[in-house]
Amino acid sequence: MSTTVTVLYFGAAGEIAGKPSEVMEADDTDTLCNRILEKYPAMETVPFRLALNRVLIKEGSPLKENDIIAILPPFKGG
Amino acid sequence: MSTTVTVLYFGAAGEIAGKPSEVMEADDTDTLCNRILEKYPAMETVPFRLALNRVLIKEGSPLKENDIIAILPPFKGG
Amino acid sequence: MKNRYLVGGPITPLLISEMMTLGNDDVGAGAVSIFIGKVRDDEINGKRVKAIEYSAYNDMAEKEANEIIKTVMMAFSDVRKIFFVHSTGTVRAGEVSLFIMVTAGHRDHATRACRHIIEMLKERLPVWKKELF
Amino acid sequence: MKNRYLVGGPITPLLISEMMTLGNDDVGAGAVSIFIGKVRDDEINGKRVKAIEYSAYNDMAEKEANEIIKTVMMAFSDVRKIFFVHSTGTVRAGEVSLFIMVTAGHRDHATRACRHIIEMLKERLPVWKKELF
Repeated sequence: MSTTVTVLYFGAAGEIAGKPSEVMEADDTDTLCNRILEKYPAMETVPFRLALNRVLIKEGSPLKENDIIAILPPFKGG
Repeated sequence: MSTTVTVLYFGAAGEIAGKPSEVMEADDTDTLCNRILEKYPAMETVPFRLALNRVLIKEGSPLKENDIIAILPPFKGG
Repeated sequence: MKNRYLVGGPITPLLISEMMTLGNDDVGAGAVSIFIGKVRDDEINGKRVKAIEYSAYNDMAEKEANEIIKTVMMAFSDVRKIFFVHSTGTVRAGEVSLFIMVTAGHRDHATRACRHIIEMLKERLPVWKKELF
Repeated sequence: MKNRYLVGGPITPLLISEMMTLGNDDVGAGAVSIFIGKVRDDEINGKRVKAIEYSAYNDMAEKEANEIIKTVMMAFSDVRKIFFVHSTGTVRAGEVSLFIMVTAGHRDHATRACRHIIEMLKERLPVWKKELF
């Protein structure tokens, strides 16, 4: 019941988490997001999107062992 | 009654005239154009515009002594 | 993983010169459109920006960049070559953080594709910035 | 009369590099848009273009170029600097005959002004060409 995934924090999310990545446990992205927001309440102020294994996802998704979830604040390139 | 002006030929007009410029006599641009077309019948195939002292003109204009009239085929820069 | 689209620090005049020679041998390319993005010394809340620190999600950037190129090449059929690089790390005010070059047969697709790439990169390239004062 | 906007022969990489350093010290210019026009080796009536010979009405070109710059600066208020040069004389296929650079605070006016200048030059610069085969 505990799927282990790697969470990557970028931009403002990385500053709030105070680290670039960490390992967490969750069976789907909704559960994962809840845990992240619980652990880092300030993350609520960041309008982030998620990438699952480098692909932006628009809806909640189940997670597999060793999936990579990236927390992506609005892009600011250029 | 004979105003002396300098005529400059550019692009295809220069090739038809076989020279870059010449002195002609005319009191206005309409008369000048008639003379040019008479002298160089092939000029009829060139859709030229006129510049009077470096300024494009859209209507016929009287000419003063030493005016510079340029025969301008369609621009092809770039 | 090496990323062709990201470069550490500012994009130097030397690198720009080098990139501008790419595609030079293509005598069918009549138009080259280039965009250079530079760090501005903007004033934010009364403080002057000295530099911007860029970070990127490297792996995803590579994938997105490849897709952007594919999409733009399809949309603008006269385009012949597309190159771009974006800085990561610290780039000071006045220095270059983005370079885009598009070659095409004619001006229309060269200029429009170049502009479209700017917008696509802003929208899709996973890059973030932090102003340093 | 010396003409700032016309150069004899091709616009060399060296000249381009030099022009690209102009305005480099303007740390408020976040966007630079460049257009480079090159001679294509087009096939015309079964013959391949080897070079183009450009001629110009120098005095008028200077005046028109000044007016184009004034007009574009007024239309695009974010534009900070405009530079361009056009070749006269012989430019071979693959060589550069037109270079335009626009700096602006932001990308929108930089790219649009650059494109507008291309069109204005084509429309208003008294330059002619003759293909050499």
